[in-house]
Amino acid sequence: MQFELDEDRALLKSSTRELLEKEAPVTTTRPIMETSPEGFSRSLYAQLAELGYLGLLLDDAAGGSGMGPIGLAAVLHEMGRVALPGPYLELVLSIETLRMAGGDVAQRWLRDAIAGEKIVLPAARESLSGVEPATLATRFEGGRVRGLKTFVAHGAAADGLIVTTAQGFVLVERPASGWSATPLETLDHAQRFVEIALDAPGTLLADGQKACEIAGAVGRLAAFGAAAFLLGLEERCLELTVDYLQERKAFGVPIGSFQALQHRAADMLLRVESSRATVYRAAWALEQDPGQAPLLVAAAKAYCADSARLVCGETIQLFGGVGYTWEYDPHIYFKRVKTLEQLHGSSREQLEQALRAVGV
Amino acid sequence: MQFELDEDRALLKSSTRELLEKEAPVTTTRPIMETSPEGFSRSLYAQLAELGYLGLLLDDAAGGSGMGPIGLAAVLHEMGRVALPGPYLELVLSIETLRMAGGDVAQRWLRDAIAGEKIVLPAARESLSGVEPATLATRFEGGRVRGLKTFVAHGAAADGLIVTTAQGFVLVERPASGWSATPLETLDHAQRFVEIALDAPGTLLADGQKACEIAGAVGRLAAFGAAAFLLGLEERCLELTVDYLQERKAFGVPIGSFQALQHRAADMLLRVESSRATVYRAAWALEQDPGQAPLLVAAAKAYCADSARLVCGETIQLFGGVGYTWEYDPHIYFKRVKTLEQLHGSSREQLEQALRAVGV
Amino acid sequence: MDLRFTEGHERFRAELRSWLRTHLKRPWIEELRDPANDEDRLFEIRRAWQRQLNEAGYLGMDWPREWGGRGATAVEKAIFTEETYRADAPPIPNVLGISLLGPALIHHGSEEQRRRFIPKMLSAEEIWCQGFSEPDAGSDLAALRTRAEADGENFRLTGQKVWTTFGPWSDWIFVLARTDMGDRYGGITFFLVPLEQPGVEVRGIKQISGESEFGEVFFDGALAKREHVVGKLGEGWRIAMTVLSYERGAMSLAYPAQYDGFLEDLIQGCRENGTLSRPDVREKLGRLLVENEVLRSNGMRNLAMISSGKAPGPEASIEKIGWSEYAKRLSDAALDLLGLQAQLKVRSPHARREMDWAYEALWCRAGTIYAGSSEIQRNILARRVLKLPAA
Amino acid sequence: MDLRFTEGHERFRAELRSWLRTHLKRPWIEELRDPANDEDRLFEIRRAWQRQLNEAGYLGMDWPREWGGRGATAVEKAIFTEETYRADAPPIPNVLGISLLGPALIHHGSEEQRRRFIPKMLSAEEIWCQGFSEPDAGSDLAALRTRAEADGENFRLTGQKVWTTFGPWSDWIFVLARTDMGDRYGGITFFLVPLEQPGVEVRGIKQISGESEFGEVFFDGALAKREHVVGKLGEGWRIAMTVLSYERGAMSLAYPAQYDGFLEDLIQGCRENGTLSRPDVREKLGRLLVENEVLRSNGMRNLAMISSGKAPGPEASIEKIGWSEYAKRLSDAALDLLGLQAQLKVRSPHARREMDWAYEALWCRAGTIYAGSSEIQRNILARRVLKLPAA
Repeated sequence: MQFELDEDRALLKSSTRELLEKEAPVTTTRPIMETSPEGFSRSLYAQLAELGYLGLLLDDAAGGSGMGPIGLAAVLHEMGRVALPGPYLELVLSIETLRMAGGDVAQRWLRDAIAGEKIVLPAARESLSGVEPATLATRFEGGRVRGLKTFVAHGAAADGLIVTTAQGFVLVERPASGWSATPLETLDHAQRFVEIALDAPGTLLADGQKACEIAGAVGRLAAFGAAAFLLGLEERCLELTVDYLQERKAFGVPIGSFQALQHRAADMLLRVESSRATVYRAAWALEQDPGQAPLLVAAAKAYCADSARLVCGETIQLFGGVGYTWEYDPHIYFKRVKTLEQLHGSSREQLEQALRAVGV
Repeated sequence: MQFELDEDRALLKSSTRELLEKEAPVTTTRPIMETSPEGFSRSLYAQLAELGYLGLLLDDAAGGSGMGPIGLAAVLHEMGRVALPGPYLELVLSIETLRMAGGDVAQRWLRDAIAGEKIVLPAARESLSGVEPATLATRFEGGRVRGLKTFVAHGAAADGLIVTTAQGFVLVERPASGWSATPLETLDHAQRFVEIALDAPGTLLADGQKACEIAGAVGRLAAFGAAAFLLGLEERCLELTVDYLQERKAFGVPIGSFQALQHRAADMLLRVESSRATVYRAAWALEQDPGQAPLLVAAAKAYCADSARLVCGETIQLFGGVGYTWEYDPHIYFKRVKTLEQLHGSSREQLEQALRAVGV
Repeated sequence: MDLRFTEGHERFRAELRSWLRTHLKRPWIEELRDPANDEDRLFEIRRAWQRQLNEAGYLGMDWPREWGGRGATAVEKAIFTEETYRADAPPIPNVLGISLLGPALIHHGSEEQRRRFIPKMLSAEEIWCQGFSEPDAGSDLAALRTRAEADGENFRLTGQKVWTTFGPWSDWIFVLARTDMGDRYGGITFFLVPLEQPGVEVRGIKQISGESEFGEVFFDGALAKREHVVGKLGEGWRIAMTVLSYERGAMSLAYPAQYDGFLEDLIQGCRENGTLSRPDVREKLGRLLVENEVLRSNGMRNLAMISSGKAPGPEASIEKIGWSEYAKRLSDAALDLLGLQAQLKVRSPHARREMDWAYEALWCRAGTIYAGSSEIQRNILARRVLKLPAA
Repeated sequence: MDLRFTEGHERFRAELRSWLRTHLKRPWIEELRDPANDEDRLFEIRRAWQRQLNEAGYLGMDWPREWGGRGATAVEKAIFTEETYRADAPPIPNVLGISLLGPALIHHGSEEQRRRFIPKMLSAEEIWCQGFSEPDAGSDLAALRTRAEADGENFRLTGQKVWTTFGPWSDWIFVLARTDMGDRYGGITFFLVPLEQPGVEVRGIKQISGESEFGEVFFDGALAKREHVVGKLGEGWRIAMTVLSYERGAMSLAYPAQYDGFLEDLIQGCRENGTLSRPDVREKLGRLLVENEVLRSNGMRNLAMISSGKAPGPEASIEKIGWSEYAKRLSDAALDLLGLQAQLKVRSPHARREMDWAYEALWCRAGTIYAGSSEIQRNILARRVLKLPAA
């Protein structure tokens, strides 16, 4: 048995860290998160595309690097560490949907998406409240998609959307009209959600059984990716906390010498290390033990969401007064966690998935 | 506004403490809990009856002392502190049922019960699993009660039972036959539960609307009484813990000087003080503000159960190795808490009650 | 035991309610939602509201009559905050001036100081900020390092203060500064200092939710006049500690009342998204409801102790941990039960009308840190109440 | 990454399973339920079971062949405990002898000692108890005070040991005692001492659940022979610390496997009482299921580290806190979801057949205390892993 990453993916992880610490440390991305209209750096994403980060899951033939779920975990883990803004995970999900769907249109978009020439994003949600309607109101009829999709991440920047409709997955290329996006401002200033009202021509990518398969697989990939990103967020918060506990003094000594705070930090470590073991075990299952994947992916998303909320919340607390200032970084991590808790299957949904995965 | 007890009830509380510390400290009751067949001291209960403890809620005319719910809270609070074994609360509930029911039979039993001449206990439960059947299987027909009641506290010692049947409350005097009690051994060695199969003559005490009223009022009194007893259990556990933290040394210093343990003890204190405020506020409501009582009694039972589980569990933990020995006292408190959590309305049931009380 | 409010108290509450009905035009959340209200406009709304409260005699109610007092009891003060929280009235800008500086002037200040400062503080003509906290004296207030060096009969201040509420809008600051570096407690003096002068720089501190209600104040040789020393030199620590204790009980009913409103919106949201009948949702709502009643029970007990002249013991720390930790559990639960809608900022399309969960979910993280963090409160409970030995 | 078991491991598991199927007559819970089994009978059942395991070559699997070894890897040892837990086999009486004393003798003992003690320890002919812990050296093992004073070439022991598993049934005890009062670590020596002799008194300690698996051993001038010193004088601490580390990974798969069984009964119970479809129940079951997978993930990672020759860092403490704190949450939840039935003792009418929750709910409280309490584990994580400064 061997838990460490193999050489290729260890290299992928370390080079990703180098890249992101150079190109996208929080100091660099802060202004992008705060003020840029799109909320992410086009040039960085172009660079990511060029370096093959969008084709991680595809094999060489399909223009990918075949790094598989373990490679994807390593990359999202690193992106979480710098709280990378932008739709990386959403792009990967769209690309996976296109790959599974197949067909000429999908193929063309797939090429462009991997190359970073087109930004294609999923548009699935219809409910504000977290409780999706039993049947989707968005419909695909007579070649047109009509409906309202909400909380589309970075939707304003999309060249195309993969819209979940009652009839299946439909690809909509951004039309001149019949596509009106309204920004939704959330507590996380780093994200750019929009609500999109659609009345536009589209191409059916998959329906029926095929669509269900895609929904299942891509939904699982989304939960898994979110878990890996959450692992990065909480891991980095723990590091920030430990550094702060060592520097900051009170009553003449470093506050890290107070046992009550040491035990809090120990519990954070337990959460982070347990999240790590669970995320990578889930990655392993997706690659080598698919029967276990539904249970382990659900476990990873549910556990990492709870852990990251706890760890990043404790980070703010242990930073004290500066912990809730804009100037210090913890709030950036905390806000991302709060949103990721809800996206890609909330903990309650994942716990239900876990039970079903074992036939309960 | 005034939170302290008035003179009468302050006196009741202090004299109860004196009595119990003299007659029923844990050192004295240990052998009774562990080995006596009935699990409680008849002579102590006779003494309690003589001193009027069974008539607390009744007014002088009815042979009571009119101490009201606040007085009852004070008494059960003190009984919890010594983890008093035996059916005190159950006796009070039976007496209240008899009082509300009225009528000759009830009156006669009421007198005997208050005087300690007859032990009359409630027999309500029919389910082992905590989920009571929608309709009771125990029936009262042709003057006979037929059915199976379970987890009847100290039922083996009963001279009479107040049986909840599909037809209402029925009083069953222990007959020569048609009353077979099977002991149920639980994790709490101090308690004596029995399952009782009944096929015996009985007297209908109340049915229809009246029975519903009694069920509501007595159910509320039960939850309230349990909450007050739980307050006593957790309050005493906190005292034991603080004493131990001051005595016990590790690495050459009292373990109470370790900040991590200090913060744990502080959280225990917060729980105990909050339980106190909630129990007595509920008592006040039962006496003076009945409209608020359903909400506040549910709050008290739910909160005290959770708090006592936490506080008494922490007591075992902070005692370290000796905390899970038979020789030391914490387990006696912890076991009682585990059972009281389930009896008289579990936390889940109380939380539902609380919502209904505010019309949700 | 007697948890009833007296007829007098009930009358006070009734009057206050009807006054609020007639004078409070819009609840605060509506002001926050109005895009026309930038931070300055919002501040002026607060100022105007304080003026109205003052004219109606609701400020400094427990002060001597000549300073606007009306012989109010602790219970009436608690009812006042409870009802203003319940009505979602604008937070007044001089809240710390009135709760801390007012008593300091009344009990320790000179007649001149009272005449000069109290009326304009009550009318919000002059805004005061608090100058106790320092960057390196977070939990350890007595470690403050701001120096006040004698300059003729006056003093020159050098140092930095943080967490000065409304710093950016303030005219004056009341400051604890060292007149004696040697004496940890006895070397601290209580000064009143105008911010409009050379040697003073005020910066806003942007907080987690994006607003800048707080500020930092930097002193570099700023003038603090002898006549603006409150009490004697070296009495600052004692004065600060006493006035910090005067406010006990004032919030005892306010937070539970505020949380009643939060819970109402949460329950309404579950009704709207069709989950109110789900046992898992009901269990969570039930627990939050119960825990808020526990907070109210602690508050009533605390208030009863105070109003019957007993010094509250552990109650203050328990109350602080109670309301601040509860606020986190409440908004975590709301963001879970209401989905992403609860994360929409108040001015975003589709934001909930009655409740700004997005703000609350962030701001609640501060509650367990300021005014004595939960860790400090636990230290107090362990050491002072449980008498556990120091390390 | 490779979390697969090798073919060899899978073969080992398959053989073990079929061996258990044929040799394990009754699961342990059935023995516990049988009223004919008093504590002594139960102990003899354990002894007999150990003998069977030994004859089948399942004990000391990683020891040299001459001492019953079969060159087993850490993974095979983990699979062994996993499968025996899963099968609810009787706990063997010499578990600490085999896990601690065995390695001590093999690595530090003399050839005579090995020949004299190992065979009878494996066959359970001689039962060993552990003599490390002392009443006043709970978390601070090196504070042990039992003295070994020279008496000619031999030694006389004076002192008290606690938490000696199976003390009341043991023949021998392996003891850490002070041969040098001055040297905190270097003054400790590792002795083998027969309990059947004057100057030794063994008392049972009744535990929370009513059983007395533990004992106290009192030494009052008991004889410890020179030839029964393991290693050199003063090497006791080093030997103890090394053997305590050998067992790493042995339990990594066992607890999650055991909890699988517990969860199965809990889920079955909810099916029986008709609550399995309730969202509140499902959320709780789902969380427990997920948390057990997290334990298994930690265990597999830990095992993988060990078997690939890496020294596990934080893993050991995280694993210990993990399984022991989880056990509390699990039985608290079970007693809540299954009602009072789950509180019935195993021999009571209507007790559940598959699972003794009443015992587990009490015994789980010990798990976070023995073998390094959760507090000690957090100290280790904070100091050794996070490198936070000492107070």
